[in-house]
Formats: sequence, C-alpha cells, structure tokens
Amino acid sequence: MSTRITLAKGLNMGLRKAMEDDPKVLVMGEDVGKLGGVFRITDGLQKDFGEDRVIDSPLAESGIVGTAVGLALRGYRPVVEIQFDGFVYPAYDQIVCQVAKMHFRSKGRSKMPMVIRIPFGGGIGAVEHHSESPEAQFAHTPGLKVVACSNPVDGYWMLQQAIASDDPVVFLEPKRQYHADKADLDESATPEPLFTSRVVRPGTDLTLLAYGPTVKTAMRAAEAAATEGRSVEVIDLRTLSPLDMDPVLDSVRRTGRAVVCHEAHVNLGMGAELSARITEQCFYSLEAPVLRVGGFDTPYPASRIEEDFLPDLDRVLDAVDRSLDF
Amino acid sequence: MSTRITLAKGLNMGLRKAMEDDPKVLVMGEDVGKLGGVFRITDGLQKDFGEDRVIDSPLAESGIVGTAVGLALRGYRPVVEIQFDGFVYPAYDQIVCQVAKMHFRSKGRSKMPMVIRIPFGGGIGAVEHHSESPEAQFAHTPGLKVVACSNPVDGYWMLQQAIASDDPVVFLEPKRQYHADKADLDESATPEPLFTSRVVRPGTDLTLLAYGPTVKTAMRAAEAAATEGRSVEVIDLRTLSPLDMDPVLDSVRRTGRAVVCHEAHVNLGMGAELSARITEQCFYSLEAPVLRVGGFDTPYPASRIEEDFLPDLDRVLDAVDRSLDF
Amino acid sequence: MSQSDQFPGPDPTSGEGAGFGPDLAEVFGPSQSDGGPELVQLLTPEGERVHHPEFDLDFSEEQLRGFYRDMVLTRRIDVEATALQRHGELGIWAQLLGQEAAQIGAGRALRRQDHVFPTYREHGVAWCRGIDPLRLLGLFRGVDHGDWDPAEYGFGLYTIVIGAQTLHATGYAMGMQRDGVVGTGDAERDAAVIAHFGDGASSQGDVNEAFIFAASYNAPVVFFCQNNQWAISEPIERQSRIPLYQRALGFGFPGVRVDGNDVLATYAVTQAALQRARDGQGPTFVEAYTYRMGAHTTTDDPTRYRLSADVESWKLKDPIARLEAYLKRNGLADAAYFEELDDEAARLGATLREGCKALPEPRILDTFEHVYAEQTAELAEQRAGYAAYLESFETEGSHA
Amino acid sequence: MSQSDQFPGPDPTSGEGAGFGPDLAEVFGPSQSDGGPELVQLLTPEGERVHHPEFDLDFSEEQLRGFYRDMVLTRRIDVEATALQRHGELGIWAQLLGQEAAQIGAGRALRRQDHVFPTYREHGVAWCRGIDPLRLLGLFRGVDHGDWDPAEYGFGLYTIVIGAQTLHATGYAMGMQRDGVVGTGDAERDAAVIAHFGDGASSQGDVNEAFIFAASYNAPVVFFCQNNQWAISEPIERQSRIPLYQRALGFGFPGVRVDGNDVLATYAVTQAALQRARDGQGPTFVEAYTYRMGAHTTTDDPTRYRLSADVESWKLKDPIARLEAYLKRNGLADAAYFEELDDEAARLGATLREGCKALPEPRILDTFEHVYAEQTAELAEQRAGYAAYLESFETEGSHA
Ligand SMILES: Cc1ncc(C[n+]2csc(CCOP(=O)(O)OP(=O)(O)O)c2C)c(N)n1
Ligand SMILES: Cc1ncc(C[n+]2csc(CCOP(=O)(O)OP(=O)(O)O)c2C)c(N)n1
Ligand SMILES: [Mg+2]
Ligand SMILES: [Mg+2]
Repeated sequence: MSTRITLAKGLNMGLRKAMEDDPKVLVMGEDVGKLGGVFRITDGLQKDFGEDRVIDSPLAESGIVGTAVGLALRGYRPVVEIQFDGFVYPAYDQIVCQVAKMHFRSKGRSKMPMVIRIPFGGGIGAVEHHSESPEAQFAHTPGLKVVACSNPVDGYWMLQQAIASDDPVVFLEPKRQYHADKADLDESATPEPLFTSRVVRPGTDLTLLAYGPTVKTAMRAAEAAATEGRSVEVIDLRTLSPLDMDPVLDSVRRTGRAVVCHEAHVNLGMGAELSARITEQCFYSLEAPVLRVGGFDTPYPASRIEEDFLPDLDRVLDAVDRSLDF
Repeated sequence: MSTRITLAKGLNMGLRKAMEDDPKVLVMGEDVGKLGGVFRITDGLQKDFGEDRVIDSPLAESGIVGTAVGLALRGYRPVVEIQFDGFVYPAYDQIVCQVAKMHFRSKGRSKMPMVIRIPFGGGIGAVEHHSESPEAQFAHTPGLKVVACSNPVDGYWMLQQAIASDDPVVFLEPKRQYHADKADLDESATPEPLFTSRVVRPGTDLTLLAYGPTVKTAMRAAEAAATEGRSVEVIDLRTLSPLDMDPVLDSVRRTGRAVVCHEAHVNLGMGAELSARITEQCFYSLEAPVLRVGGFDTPYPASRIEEDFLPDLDRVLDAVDRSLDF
Repeated sequence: MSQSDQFPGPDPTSGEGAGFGPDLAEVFGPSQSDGGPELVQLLTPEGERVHHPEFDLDFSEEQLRGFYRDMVLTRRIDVEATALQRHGELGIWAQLLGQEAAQIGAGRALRRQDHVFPTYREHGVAWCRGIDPLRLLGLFRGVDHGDWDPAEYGFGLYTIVIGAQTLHATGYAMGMQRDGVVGTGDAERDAAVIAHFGDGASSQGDVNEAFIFAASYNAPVVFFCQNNQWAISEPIERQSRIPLYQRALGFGFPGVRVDGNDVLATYAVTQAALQRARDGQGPTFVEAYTYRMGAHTTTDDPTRYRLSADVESWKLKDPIARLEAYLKRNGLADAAYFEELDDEAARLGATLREGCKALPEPRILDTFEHVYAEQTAELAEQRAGYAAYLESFETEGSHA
Repeated sequence: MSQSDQFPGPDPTSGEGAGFGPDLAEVFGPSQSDGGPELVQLLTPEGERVHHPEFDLDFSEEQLRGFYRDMVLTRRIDVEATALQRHGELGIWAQLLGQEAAQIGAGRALRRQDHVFPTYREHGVAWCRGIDPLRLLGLFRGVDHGDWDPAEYGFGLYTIVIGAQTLHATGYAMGMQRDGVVGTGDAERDAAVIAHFGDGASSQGDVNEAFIFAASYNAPVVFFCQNNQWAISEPIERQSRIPLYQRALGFGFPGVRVDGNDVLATYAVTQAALQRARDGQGPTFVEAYTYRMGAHTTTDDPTRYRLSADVESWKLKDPIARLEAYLKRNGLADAAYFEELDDEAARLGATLREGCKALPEPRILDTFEHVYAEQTAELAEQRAGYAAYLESFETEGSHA
C-alpha cells in the first residue's frame, strides 16, 4: 500500500503523523498557519490541529527559537520552521548558546527535544539569502545534531525520527527538491535509524559522498561515469552530526578514492571534516587525496549564474576523473 | 629603541597609533570608554580621543555591529570590541549577512573597513560562554578575513594592519595571553604583511601548526620534543582566512608530517581544512595523516577542568608521537 | 508651536495621562481598521483637502502635479515589473501596489544630502532618488544583488534580511553627527537618514535595537514604517496589539501615525520628522498606515489568508485616485496633462520591457573579484582554477 | 479598582494625554535619581510605612520578619561568597549587595507552581525557591554550569548570555497556556512565569522580542527588571533616556516602577503582576528601581567609572536597614530575634565556607555524557580514546 509523493508531501505527512502521535508536538514559525508556510510544508496543519499547536510567530527568528526553548523546557516538542536558510542567523545565538547547550549545562536534567527545520541550498532562482547552506556551522557546534534528507521517503521518516529524538536536531531540507521528484512511500515500512548514512549506489572504483540536494547530482554523475566504465559508489550521508563514518570508511577502504560534494562553500565545509577523517582512518588505503566539490568561496551569486556556482554534474565528474587519474 | 610590553599593551598601543594616524578610526563596544574594556585593551583611549571616537554602546551586540556597518558606509573605520567570544553570536547575522556581503553585494562599490576584535579561547577560569573559539565559523564565511595574534609584537602590528585593511577583519586575541608574557617591541620596525603565516621555530621531522593561544603550547611541545631528539617545525598561522598555505606546504613537503593544534572543537575546526588542503597538495609527501589536537566535541566544560579540555603539552606531544610513529 | 512639538512623545514625568491596563478588544476596534483618530490626514479618500492642527502645509500646484506624476509612474514601474515576472523575465517581484503615496511622500521629503536605507520594496523612493528603474530589476531578474552606488544616490542597496538596515541607518546617522552635518542650521548642509521597514519588521530584535541606539545617541534618523497590515500572511495584530507608532514612545522618542495612502500627509509628516533630525532633535518614528493591495511578492497567494472584501474596502482609499480627484475637482490639471502623463508612463513601460531583457548577464568569474577589496591569493587561485576548468570544455567539450 | 487597573498601560485610543517631544534634561532630571513620582513605595528609606493608592497590602508581623530574615541571610550568602572569591575558592562572584529587597520581594511573591528564569545574580530569588545556596557556588567556583533541577525548583539555571532567558520565559509561559493552567480561577493551579533581567539587558534584541511575543500571545509572564543603574560601567542613561518601565507601554502592556529597595512595595507590585498573569491578563513589566552597591562582579573595579558619593547616597536607602528600623520602631522584633538571626547567619556562613571547598570536582570524562540525551557513537569513541590516553599516563607517566 504505497503512495507516490513529493518531498514536500512527505514532510507534510511526516509532520502530521508526528502531531497525531504526540500531542506535545507543536509547529512554530513565520506563515506556517493559514498560508501553510511559503513552501506549503505545513499545509492544512493549523486547520486540523488548531492555532495552539500550529503557531504563527511574530517576525523574529531569535524569538521563535527562544520561545521554543521555553516550550521545550515545559515539556513540549517544538518543530520550528525557519523560512529560508539565510534567515536562521538572527536565531544563531539562541541555537548555539541555548538550544545546543541546555542539556550539557544542566548535566542532562533539562532536555531540548526541538527540531529546527531549514529549507536549504540553491537552485530555485531566488534573490540573496535564499540559497544558503549553513550546515557546517551547526555541525561544528556540540550539542546539536544535524541531518539532511534528500528524497520524499526519507523526508517522511527522518522528520518523524527527528521529532521523536530527545536531542535538538537541525533538519535540513533541500528546497529545490520539494516539488521535484516523486517516490513511493510505504507507510508500513520500518525506516532505518535516523543517524545513519546509506549506500545508495554500490560501486568499486571511487566513493562519492553527498547529502541533501547533491545526492541527485551524485547519482547522475555515477551513472555518467558508468557509461565510461567507471564504477562509482554513492553514499547519501543523511546525518552530518554525528557523522556515520562506518559505511564511508568501509567504502573508501574498498575503492581507495573519495570525492565529497556539497553546495556549501568548500572552505571549512563538511568536505573538510570528511577529508580529514577519511585520511586519518584510511591513510594506507587512499590512492588519491579526498577531493572536494562545492560552492566556491564567494558569497552566493545572483541567481542567473547560480548553476555555475553550485557543483554540477560536470564539476563532480571532473573531480571523479582527477581522483581516478591521480 | 624597544619597549617591553604585554599583549594587552601592544593592542592598546596599536589602537592608539591607528587612531592617531586616521581620524576616521572609531572604537565601539560595551564598556570600552571609562572602564577601558573589561580587559583594559582600550584603556585611556576615551580620555584622549573623546566620546565621539571611543563609543560606549548600549548592551546589544547586533546593534553594535549593525551601527558599525552604517558608520563604515559613511566612511568611518570602526573597530568593534566584542566583550567575550561567547557574546559574538547575537551579532552573527549582521556579521555573516551584512558585514561579509556588503562589498560583494555592491560589486565593490561599498567597502566595509571594519575590525571586529574578539578576545577568544579559554584558560582564564571563567564561567560559561567566556572561553569559546568561534574562528571556524567566521573562516567558513566568504567576505570576512580572520586573523589571530599570538604575541605582543604581532598584537601591535597586526591590529594596525587590520584597521588599515579595506576588508572586514575578525581579529582574534588570545585572552589568556593578554597579561601573560612580555616581548620587546621596536616601533620603528617594518612588520610582515598581515595575511601571512610565519615559521616560528624551524624543524625537520614534523610540522606543528598553531595560532593564537596554542602557539605557546606548540613552542613548548617543540622544545620538549627536541629533548627527545625530534625536530619539530612550528608555524604560527596568524591568518585563518585567507590561509597562507605556502609556508605550510613547504614545511610539510620537507617534514612529511603535520599536526594541527587549536582550542576550538576538532570537528569542523580549522584543523579539518588544513588537513584537507595539506593532503590535497602534499599527498605523496605525507608519511602520516595530518593529526588534529583540539578542544573536544563537547561544549566548553566548567573551568576547573578546562585544562583537560584544552589541548595541552601532553596531548600535542602525544599527537606528535603518533604521527612520527605512524 | 515648534517643529518638535508636532510629534506626540511619551510623558516622561509621571504616570498621569497614561491610561490603565488596555482592553485589547478596544485596541483592535475601529481604530485598527481606519487608522483611528490619531491618523494624520490632509487628503481624504474622496479627494477632499482637510486640515491638521500640526502638520498642515501649503502645496504648490506644481508640487501636487509632481506627486501625482511620481505616483503614476511608480505604479507603472510596478505593473510592468509584475508583468515581466509573469513573462518569466524576472524571477520574482515585490509589488508596491497601494503604497505609492507612502513612498512618494517620504521620498520627496528628502534632500540631496539625506540618505535612505530601503527594504526590498522601496521602488517609489528609489524613483525619487533618481535611480533608473531598470536598475531595480537586476536583483529580481537575478543578474545582480543591486546595481547602483549607494553613496552616489544616497540610497542604500535593497536589504532582504528583515530589519538589518535599520541599524545601518542608525550607524550612518551617527556618522553624520560626527561629520558635523547635524544641527548646524545650514539647510544645505544639515542631513538626516531615513530607514524604511515594514510592520512585520517591527518585531525583529535589530529594529528594536536600532530604536535604542538612535535614542541613546539622539541620532538623526527617521524610522519610516510602512504598516501595510501584512507580513506575508501574518496580520499586523500578530506583531503588535497597539498602534505601531506607539512603539516609539517606550523608547523615548516621538511616534506619529500618518495616512500612508495620503501623499500630502505623508510628505508633511516625513519632512517634519526629517527636519527634526537634521536640526539635531533626534529620531522619530513615522507609521505610514497603508495597505498592501497586491500579493507579498509574485510568488505569494494572498487568497489563502485574507478576504477579498478587505482588499475591496482598501481600494476605495487608493492613493492615486484621491489625488486625481483633487486635481480634477480643483482644476489643477487638465485632460492634456493626464494624456501626456499616460504617454510618459507608456514610454517608461516600453523602456522597462526592452531594457529588462537587455540587462547584461552576470559572469561567474567576475564574482570572485567582488568578494574582497583586496583580493586574496587563495581566491585568485580558485578563480584561476575554475577559469582553466571552463577553458578545458572549450577545447575538449563537456561530459554532460 | 480591579487588579489589572493597578498597572499604568498605554492609552491606546488616542494621542490625548500623551505629552509632546520630551525634553531630555527633564527626563534625566531629579526623577532619574530618586525614582521619580511614579515610584511605588510602601516603606521609605527611613523605615516609615507609607501608603499607595493601588498597591497597598497588609503584611502580617510574621511576613515582615520573614522578609527581614530572607534579606539578612541573602546578604550573608553574598558576603560569604565574595569572601570566598577573595580567598581563591571561587573564580568570580556576582554580588547582589543592595538588591536584596528587589529579589526577596519578587521571590516571595511566587507560588510553588510558578517558574523563574533568572540571570546570574538572582541569589535571593534562588533562596526563596529553596535552593541550597551551596549549589549557587558551583558555577562561580567552576565545578559546573549550575547544579539544580530547574523543573524541581521552578527555577531555571543561571543564564549568562544577556537577555536570552526572557525568551525562554515567554515560551515557558506559552506552554502554561497550552497546559490550561492560566486563568482557570483555581489558585492552586493557575501559574505564571517571572523573567529576571537587568537594565543593560533591556537593550538586547532578545528582550524586546520577548516583549513582542508575550504581548502577541498575551503570555502569563512578568518581566522583572532590576534597574540597578549600571551595566558594568555603563549607566542606565546609555540604555534608555526615559524611565525603563515605560518601555512596556510601547509594546502594549503595562509597566510600573517600584522601589526595588523596598521589599514591601516590590512584593506588592510583583504579586499583583503575577496574579494578573495567572488570571490570564497577560504580561507586565516591573522595573525594580535599585542600585548595585558592589562591583559588577569581583573582577570589576567600579572606581574607574562611578563616584563614591553616588554609592554613599544610595547607602542611605539600604533595603535591610529600612526594614530593620521599621521592625524596631514598631516593636515587631526584639533583641533576641536579631541575635538569633545573627547566629543563623553565622551558621549559614560557616556552612558555605566549608561546603564550598567540599564541592565535588567535575570529571572531564563525565562531560562527554552530558552533551546529548542519546549519546552518539562518535562522541563515545572520542571519550574512550581520551580515557585510554589518560590511562596510558598511569602506566607510562607523563611527558611533561
Ligand atoms: C530575517 C528574515 N526573516 C524572514 C524573511 C522572509 N520574509 C521576507 S518579507 C517577510 C515579511 C515582511 O513583512 P513586513 O516587514 O511587514 O514588510 P512588507 O513585506 O509587508 O513590506 C518575510 C517574513 C526575511 N526576509 N528575513
Ligand atoms: C550577550 C552578552 N553580552 C555581553 C555580556 C557581558 N556582560 C555580562 S553582565 C553585563 C552587564 C549586564 O548589565 P545589566 O543587564 O544591567 O545587569 P546587572 O549585571 O547590572 O545585574 C555584560 C555586558 C554578556 N554576558 N552577554
Ligand atoms: Mg507589511
Ligand atoms: Mg544593571
């Protein structure tokens, strides 16, 4: 009994399910009520669960996250929507100094079961601040967990798992995928655990690591490489903090080569950490340095050239070639 | 004609010199006026330059940086003091979305000659939020430049150079060093350029990379290693964004081994980027993976155990040993 | 009555005169929908000239026709840009429909030496500053993030992060104080800053911090809030349960609510507030009470959250219609005038349509040059690497 | 007059009654130093009982002695902790000297089911919540970041990032609304939140956003601001040019200024504000007008920025001395009472001195366990690696 859904639909269904399962789950954010969010991820929820559980917030991100902290301390499980990646920064202080540290500060007495949903990444032709990839900053912050979904089915399950987690989870949603591809959801299936990575295409010559929006690019790159006789293994990281290194290390030990691909700036992006860890753990297996493909170390450009800025099929393939030719 | 000064004194002298040289230089922040800042770095400046140039700000970091943006647009060169590292986050949005992007957004028409001084790092027995090392987050942000001084003489010169720069500079000051060691300042000397790293101790067996507060630890480690017959080259990075990779790569190509040491959390810290770059550039020279020693991936602990959290001589030496034994 | 007395400020000396615990139903009562008795108005929705004890001004015929022309052309820019978005030439457009009077009234109150910090919707103010409307399209077309020199026009780049610019405005005003161009009494010299923001923005920490800094330093800045009743789908009541202009009172500077659909009143109040700032009397909060007649942006669907009846009722308060009625009724403009203006608007429209498509495309390699004033070696290297990569396609052809 | 009428709120219906452009000299005039005519007071500095038209209360003798005892013991805690810092047993200490009445008045107005969000200086409120003062020392000694269960005591952990807790308080109050413990009329059930912060904190965006959220949702929260005139070296005038309690008016809820050195008035006003919140009437701003008699913290040197004459003049308003005078003058406590209290204070001091040194040292390996509710494999591994490293010393000995 499966349904064909988009990522937006999967997230919407996941939220709905979580709200049905636990009356303590609240949804908060700008325009999440009647409008259903600018991406319609919360569509219909206020109508069905009421204004007390689906809360339109004043236009202030620090206020949204800060009040969510209070609600969490009171026993609620707030799911906060940040309207766009570039607008999470006014809430940055609350996230890194309060959300991330409350459990630690209280020696585990106060839990912080909060999900901060962030539509992230580019490719939608938007104006400035609407296409950012802030994940590395959150992953660098102990006390937060950070995950990124890449497809409708994961969206459905991972969001529920994040909400069920007693730790704060920054939940990254690749906005260009919201309404892009459909997939079959079997609601009776048992999902994999939240903080695990997944081999989404097996291969033997090189390991390609991606998450969120770049998983699709990585899959296409692997297909293209296959036509040239190169067998690329693709891993959808899914979890960015903690990292699930086992499948990554297993893979690289087999392939000897790794390329990491993300939209965030390369400098100090997730690729840096993955490169460092892979090199530490697989030093003698590596036939080439871990290569990184990502957004350039410039601010996000005007949208007419965003596809030049973002890692695309060609740039990933170029890195694959450079690694294989190393 | 040299004077013996502490880092605090060097910074104070550097600020004073910059203010004398250019009437557009302003100092802003909490308690920078009569009090001279909680660390006395701005001591005496308000008395000599007046309240218009040394501005006590309301208690609001976003307001301080945001008004500094306006002052910079009006042609001033604000030097903003953030009282402690952990209090920079309320200003994070203004820093990453405005300060960092103004030049880019305006295609170079609007300059942003601002210095954001942050006393950073631990080791002073302080309460929560007073011992953070936020550098990786700023270095990940294109449009910002990030430097860290490690000694009184650099403090004097680097601060003046940062103020003279037409780009925004996040200026990190190792607070535990403020009043620690003295050095001879020759005000008639010609300083090295700001965005350069420096070999502070030559060596042949291993390259040890440090900045800010860990330079001292690194030097002590190199000395200790020398007694065991191991020749460790120490580089004071000084600049974190941009990185000055040439001396680093030169060194690692000679030594074949590198250890990076910082107080920031290891996960996605500067060490990750250095490891990734070194491995990319020196793959065939490396005899061991780049190892990282840093703060653990936990929030900063209560101060009675901060020295366990921070990389110390022993942990650096352990990494040096592990690298050499690899 | 001196200039500064025009603005209601807090009564600082006692609780006297302050009311007691507000009855919210009352607060949200009729005053919220018609602007309430405190609304400063000089021209009614019917186009009748009314007078105000403190903010009255004499307007010349030329001035009145000028306002009218500004509003008509501004609306034309807006209509054309909206159409260009529908035709795929712009990625998105933020309409100002209905807010023409607020923007022209504020924009025309400015002097050359003043400085504006806009949001993303200040097309009318940009017009008053002499910025070619074509330049406004770049951001929305996605060819740049803004393409005018803020210093040249005294008009900052559009700011998208809600409220951030109010702090920049305050800092800039502090700079003017330090430059000695405030309160000198020299009309050519004295300057002020105007910070634009929306009703939604009033909830941001930054905006409230701007109030604090401006009050603390008595900075020459006018906080000009276009209360268009909506922040995307959220009504003003979510942000404030009392009239917004009263926010200022709690920070210790005056606030006033003006009919933002009345260009005369908006002009009168804004110029008084600006003059107050230029004279060194500090900040003022101006709430321009108006309505967002269109969608939030071209990607928004307001039918999901508001009643068309509300929109209809605001149509009766159209800022252009009321000035047109006044001009006609008083014989201040004849048919030829209106015809000529129609032609001018049509020409402007054509220029925009053609010019938009001709806007130069950005080039990715250029973006590397704009990150820093002093380019870094590592970024230059990244650029060179990418340039070489791009060249390799020209020689070898693409993978894809 | 009903409860809610006690609080001056904004007059929402018109500009009437509001003054005009403030003369700042007046604002900063005498009212700023003596609290002004709006100051609610029930006990003068001389220990004379005065009456207030809205906030008067009858206090039992027991209550009065209780307040006195609370203040004396709280001061003792403060004095001991300050001494412990001088002796190197604490890294730092944030003194409350002079603010005892503000804290005890507020703390005693709370009910069990209420919840407190403190700053780092609320030692007196913690005392009222039944938290062992020894537990307060841990943070300052550097053995932990706080060592009580906020849920158990209805008292949050000390918050160091200025203002952050005001939003937590507002959210917590929103939770109470959802839990149905507001406005039910059941005194055992209805609950409220109190958020403490300082005069300096009033400038933070977070604090102003807390006002906005609390007003928007009519949340049951009392914003209790101890205006102790200083934010480290910065005087209140840097943060606000009008009396702070008026800040609330601009956000649409009532504000009141109470003599924070008068425990009776502080109690009366705070309990009324809390009751208002519990009754579902929403937020209130209470400005407790007081003075920081000591340094900002033990590492501060106030001689650099303030006059000792000011401190001297505030000594005359000491909160403990005035209640002592009242008790004595009215024969409400005899010599035996004071003697016994002295003894109790001495015992408390001894307990603190001994207990402080005996506070258990933290262990670095434990910290790895506190990062997450559900430990991650990678952090467990990091911990194990470090444990093994530590063990290696036990076997091999250190490098150093
Ligand atoms: C910090 C931030 N948060 C969210 C947004 C998304 N956003 C864009 S416009 C808008 C509503 C703004 O409302 P208002 O201030 O009333 O201005 P208006 O658009 O009505 O002119 C929102 C939420 C943003 N741009 N910046
Ligand atoms: C966000 C932030 N910025 C700066 C500081 C440093 N700091 C600690 S206390 C203080 C002054 C606070 O003044 P106030 O709010 O009046 O409270 P008081 O200490 O007087 O009780 C400052 C600036 C901080 N803790 N948090
Ligand atoms: Mg609006
Ligand atoms: Mg204070």
